Amino acid sequence: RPDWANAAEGPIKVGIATDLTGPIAYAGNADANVAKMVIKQINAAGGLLGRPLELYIEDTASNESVAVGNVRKLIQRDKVDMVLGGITSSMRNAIKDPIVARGKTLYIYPQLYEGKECTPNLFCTGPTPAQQCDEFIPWLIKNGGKKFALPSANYVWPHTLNVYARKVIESSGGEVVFEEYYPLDQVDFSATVNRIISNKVDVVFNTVIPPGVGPFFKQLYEAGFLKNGGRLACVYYDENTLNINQANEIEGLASCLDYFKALTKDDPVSAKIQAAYEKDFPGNFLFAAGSAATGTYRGLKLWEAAVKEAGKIDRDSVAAALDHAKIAEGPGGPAEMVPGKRHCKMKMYTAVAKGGNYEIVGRSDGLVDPKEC
Amino acid sequence: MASTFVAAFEILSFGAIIVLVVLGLGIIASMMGIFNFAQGEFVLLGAYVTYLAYSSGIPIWVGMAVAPFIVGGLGFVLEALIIRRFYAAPIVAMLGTYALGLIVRESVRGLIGGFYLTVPEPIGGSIDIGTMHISAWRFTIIVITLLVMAGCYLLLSRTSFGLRVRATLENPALARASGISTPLIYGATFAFGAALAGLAGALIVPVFSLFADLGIRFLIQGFVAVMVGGVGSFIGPVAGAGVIGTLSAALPWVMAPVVADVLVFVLAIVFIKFRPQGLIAGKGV
Amino acid sequence: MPEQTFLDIRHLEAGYGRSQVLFDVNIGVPWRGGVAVLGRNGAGKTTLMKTIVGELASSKGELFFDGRDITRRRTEERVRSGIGYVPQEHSVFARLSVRDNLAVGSLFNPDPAAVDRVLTIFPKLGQRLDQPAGTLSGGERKMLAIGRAMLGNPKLLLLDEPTEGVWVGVIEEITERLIELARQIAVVIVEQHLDLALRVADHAYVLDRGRVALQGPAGEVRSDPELLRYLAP
Amino acid sequence: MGTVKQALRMKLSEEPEVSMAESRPDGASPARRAAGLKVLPVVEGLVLIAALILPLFLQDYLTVFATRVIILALFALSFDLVWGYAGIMSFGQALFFGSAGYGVALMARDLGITSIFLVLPAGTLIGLTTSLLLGGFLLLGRHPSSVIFVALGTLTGSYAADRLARGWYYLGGQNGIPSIPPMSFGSYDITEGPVYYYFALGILAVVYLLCRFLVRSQFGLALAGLRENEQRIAFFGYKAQHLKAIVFAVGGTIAGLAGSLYAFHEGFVWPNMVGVVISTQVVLYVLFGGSGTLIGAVIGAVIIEGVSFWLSDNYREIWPILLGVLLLLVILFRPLGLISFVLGERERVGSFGMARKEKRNAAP
Amino acid sequence: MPLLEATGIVKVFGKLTALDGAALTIGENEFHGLIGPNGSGKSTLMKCVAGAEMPTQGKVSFVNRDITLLSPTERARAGMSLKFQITSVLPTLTLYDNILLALQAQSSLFDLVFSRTRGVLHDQVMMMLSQFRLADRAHDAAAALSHGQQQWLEIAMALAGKPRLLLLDEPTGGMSLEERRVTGELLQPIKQHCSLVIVEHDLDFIRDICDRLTVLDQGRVLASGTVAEIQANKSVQEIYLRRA
Ligand SMILES: Nc1ncnc2c1ncn2[C@@H]1O[C@H](COP(=O)(O)OP(=O)(O)OP(=O)(O)O)[C@@H](O)[C@H]1O
Ligand SMILES: Nc1ncnc2c1ncn2[C@@H]1O[C@H](COP(=O)(O)OP(=O)(O)OP(=O)(O)O)[C@@H](O)[C@H]1O
Ligand SMILES: [Mg+2]
Ligand SMILES: [Mg+2]
Repeated sequence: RPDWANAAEGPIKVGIATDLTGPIAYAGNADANVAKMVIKQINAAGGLLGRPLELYIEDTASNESVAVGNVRKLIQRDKVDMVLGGITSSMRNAIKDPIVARGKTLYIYPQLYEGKECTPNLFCTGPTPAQQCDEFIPWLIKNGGKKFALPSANYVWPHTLNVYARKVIESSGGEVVFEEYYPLDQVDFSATVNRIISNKVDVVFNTVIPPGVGPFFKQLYEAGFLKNGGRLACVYYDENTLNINQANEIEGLASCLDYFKALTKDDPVSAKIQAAYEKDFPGNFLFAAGSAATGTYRGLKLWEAAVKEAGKIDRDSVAAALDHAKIAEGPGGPAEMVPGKRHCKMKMYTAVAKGGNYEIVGRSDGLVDPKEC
Repeated sequence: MASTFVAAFEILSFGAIIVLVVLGLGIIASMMGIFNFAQGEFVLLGAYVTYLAYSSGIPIWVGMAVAPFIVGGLGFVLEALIIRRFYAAPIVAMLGTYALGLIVRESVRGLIGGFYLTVPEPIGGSIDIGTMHISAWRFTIIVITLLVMAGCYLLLSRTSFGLRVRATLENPALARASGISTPLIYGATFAFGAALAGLAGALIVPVFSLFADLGIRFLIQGFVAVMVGGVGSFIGPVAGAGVIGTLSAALPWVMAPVVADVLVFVLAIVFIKFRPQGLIAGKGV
Repeated sequence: MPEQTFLDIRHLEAGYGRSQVLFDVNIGVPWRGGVAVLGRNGAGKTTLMKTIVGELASSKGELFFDGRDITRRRTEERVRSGIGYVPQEHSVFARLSVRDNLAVGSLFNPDPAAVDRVLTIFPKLGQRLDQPAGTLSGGERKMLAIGRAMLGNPKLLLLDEPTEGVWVGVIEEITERLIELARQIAVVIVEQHLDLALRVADHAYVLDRGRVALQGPAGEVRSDPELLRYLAP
Repeated sequence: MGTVKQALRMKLSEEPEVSMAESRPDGASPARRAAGLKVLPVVEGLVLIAALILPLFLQDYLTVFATRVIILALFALSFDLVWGYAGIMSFGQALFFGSAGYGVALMARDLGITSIFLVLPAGTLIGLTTSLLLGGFLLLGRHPSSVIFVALGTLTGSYAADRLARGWYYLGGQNGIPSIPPMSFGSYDITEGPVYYYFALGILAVVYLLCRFLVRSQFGLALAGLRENEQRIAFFGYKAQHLKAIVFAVGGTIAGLAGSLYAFHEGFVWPNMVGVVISTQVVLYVLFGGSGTLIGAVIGAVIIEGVSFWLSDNYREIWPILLGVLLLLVILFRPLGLISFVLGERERVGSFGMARKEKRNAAP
Repeated sequence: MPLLEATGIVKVFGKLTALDGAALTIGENEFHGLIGPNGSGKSTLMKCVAGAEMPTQGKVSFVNRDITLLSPTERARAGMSLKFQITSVLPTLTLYDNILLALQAQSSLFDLVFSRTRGVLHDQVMMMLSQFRLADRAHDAAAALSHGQQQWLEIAMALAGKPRLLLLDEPTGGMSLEERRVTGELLQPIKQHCSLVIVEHDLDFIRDICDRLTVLDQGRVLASGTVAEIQANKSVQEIYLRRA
């Protein structure tokens, strides 16, 4: 510990609760890594309010009951000043009450999600449906075609996202051929693929998630969907998920996120962050937007800005400042909270998979509004 | 017409996959009386071995060929060290294999970092018949499944191995008193069941990609298939798997997939309730 | 001396868990001929048989079979070296068909005609070949158990109450077979039918609470006034 | 070599050929038997005392954690009754636990009812009804149902319920029902903490005593017979299937009670709560602790939860593996559960003539 | 009116007709022997009477009531009790509990839960056990009994429920001559309140205790009558001489 660790008030405590084990551990571990990196940087720059930051990481294990116990540990034992974490919506739902209501602590949720989370003291720093659809869908219609299919995993995110997507599709002159939901672990999609092929769908706007998505894309490919000029679209697909399939099976897949690694070529800030991450964590857990890594980065940085502005660490002051916090530099560009909305404006990018890598094909002009709350 | 053909093929191919996965499970359940909760992890290991071979540059089909042997060998060792102690208490056995499965699954998860990893098929692409495309690899799986089924059937019906196995399960003390070396038989059967799972894993990994929950995904389906088919014979579970597999692939063609998913299980349980001995009342092979 | 004793049981002690059942049992079985083991319920007869065949480990003493020490051999090795065993209970593979039960018996017998021979001894079994052995009647079961054990071509046959539940006519048949068999191999028989036992056996041992209480040539034991006392409950 | 194997088989076996006798048939010393018999009450007493004083030593969040464990122990008890005593393998016990949880969560969300006098009875009733329905289907009927069938049937029930909860929007789908308000007692809110802890402990103690009374009564003997050989006792004139259904329903009722306590304590319900994961977990608790002894269920829940908590804190990356190894070791070397470290076979299986006989001997 | 009347019982197992119109009539307080070669259908007939098997055809009535379709439980409650040919005691329970279990079978649920009959039954349990010379083993698991001892226990359990009709399938299997005699003595006193059907191969034993005999052969009744009548019967003598 540096000597200022002994300052009168002691360190400021940051809690991270994320999926270190379980089916989406790759994302959780990446997020934890990002947190370590950011906290290290802040401490290296002298900490916050003259106090060092101390990081407390707990596992949510993709198991809500484990998660709630561990979150309580953060709040009641470690008495953290803020909790960031949760990846799935159900996890957020499970832990938000112990954090915000029963625990009276600030909560930042970093993942792209379906929107509609308007709990006080809960801030979302990932993209919302509006951010992911408003520019992306017109692009798809232009670069794919008018007939959309919405095959989806049966849970809240796809349901809610699809409602929004459908609106945008229809208002942009497209047409939804079918919208269908599957059990989360369904791995055989022959019936779906058949419907897609026989209805001559142009764009598959996919919200099927792993483990189903791999076989689904493969079956689509084998049925000749891509060969006949179809386009795959999937708004959570990032670098971490790209190798679920062989490159040729998802050639041309389009995604819309707040960051792609391809940006490092022309954005020095992104390049710096990416390089710092890769230096510290050269392993398999990639710094990728769909895994909430960028949301985590942004969340911590915005919170840092808010604490600096508030000059205090109590929840209400920080929340008040976080309400309109801004950062000028982040992965993919600047970001700012929309006052009163507890959601975040950010730049959005459209990218297409080519030979196993993404190529940026479109960028938003300026920051995109989350349109929530 | 064309789409009917494609539908039939797709349904059949998923049925074949389920059969392949359930084969080992069924043999262990029928022959040894153990519902092996680690079976899914044997499937996973088969897939993992294949992936390792692929990622270290060895031809994939080599990986697929050695996977059953490696998994079978592991099964043999595990049987001798662990499973052997459980025969008298099948419920404790369920738990023991559950723990075993947990260890294997989480270890593999650690090794692959929780990712979904792709493995290409040795025979890729699709077979085109006119305007229809059917997956070459799925077709290969159907063929291999048929061959493996026939092989197992012959092994169990034409050699005394099957007889020894069944005698041992039925009454181990008497089997020993008839000169059968029961430990060896148990070990061999378990290893055989594990090897079949390993093979299944190796063959299906190109279809489903590699992830830690690959095997457990099929476990409950497998158990239900074994029950529907009837415990106690080789044919029973295979038939059960065929039915469950094709049913769960076919129902989504005609109804909402979410409903179909639950319906398969409910139908199965109601069926078993009124025909407890299963499709094929167990005797013989 | 080894000429005489084919199976030599020396100072044998055995039991279940902490409860000891057999105490210092010494029995010699000759190359040919029958030995009867008698005793009331719970005397330890079955325990003795189980220990000989190795289903139960002995806690003390030695077993010599065919001149070799088999005390530490596993059951299946003992069986393959020539011991046949008809248990008192659970003596057939209940879910296997009669045919398969016989097939298990002849696993180590290369002679394909052996099964037919058994079927001529017990024609009843021939009519039940495809029936699961567990559904056989009590008597049929015993026949199957005896048939199965004989198929292994044993040099020493252990029979634990082979005629329990068997019809009088068949008992007679079995007795004759056993007498004939005892001319060729060694037979150890536990039997409640005194007459039968002593017709088959030249020598008899009477167990009482796990100890050999009485022993001697069949005729002598038969006429021993103590015998009835040891057999009464 | 044979002896070791023999001994092992003996411990594991439920087969009739194998002996459970501990002493010489004729030389049994009553003193030792009597001494051996006192272990269980001692263990029970120790556990109770530990539970009573625990909150004095625990930090707040650990008290909250302990409360959760107590509720899970109550849930484990319900499964133990069904499996350990009646031999019904209910692999879907979470169905009753979770339905009750969802039920009370809906009451709180949609009707605003949180009064303890309404929600607990309601949850209990939901547990009773669902278990009666499922038990009726699985256990009654012309063919006596096999253990494996019941296991799969209940598993399927729970699996289907899980699927249903995930798919049904009214129930919150995958996300479940979050932010359930606290249970109220008049105008007082029972929030998590020492109060909830002692409240749950009180319920556990009462239910435990009721179960104890039940399994030690002559009814308990009937259950033991049921577990051993259902068909056989039917020939004595027992209505075996009815007995099974009754026990199953009692188990479901307790699970329902536990589920409603759990929902209010955690403040949310989610599909896993009716599903296979929790169903398996409760089986683990009971087998780990020692099925067929009530205290074993409690101990199993406490140890598994406690150890997972500790492991996940200290070996973050590999704790599931360690948990698996631990489970495996216990199952391998103590197939009858932890409780068998201190409990003899006879006492574990239980016997019903003993107490009275001793009384008689003591007072001639 | 006889206590039990089974008429025209047919039982078919697949291709085999195990019982082909067998009949059995038992009067009050009658000891009835059932004999016949192996596989002649004795056990099957007992099972049809007790409800362990459902007859393919035929009618069973007991105490003036048609019980053909009743479940074993209901038959037991009507006063029937069966000892199977293959012993099936409850292995991990103690002998005491085995007997108690049989004794309390007909108590109401309420009595069971509140253990209202425990005290009364204790003496009966101990009495049964000492009658069958098992008292000193009362607290051993039933699995620890030898085969013969298990037979004793089974008989005790069958007797425990105070049945009106007792069905014993080869109760003396594995017993020595002396032991059989004792069994016979133990059975004699129940004659006051109970009828007995007993399957046996030991003719001497049967002759000693039975009033009437029924001889089965290949699923049919070959002869039925008093012991003396049967002994004189030509066709019965024939099957005794016939090989299996
Ligand atoms: N599995 C067992 N565990 C403990 N004790 C046992 C076991 N089996 C038998 N015993 C006891 O060992 C003693 C001898 O039993 P064994 O079966 O050898 O008798 P047996 O002479 O064969 O009697 P029977 O004529 O009744 O068959 C008996 O007192 C019996 O209670
Ligand atoms: N479940 C069954 N399936 C097929 N055959 C059966 C079944 N049960 C009995 N049998 C056959 O029916 C016949 C009559 O059997 P049963 O048990 O009644 O004979 P038993 O007279 O009791 O003979 P034993 O004196 O040998 O006990 C036998 O040949 C038997 O093999
Ligand atoms: Mg014996
Ligand atoms: Mg019979």
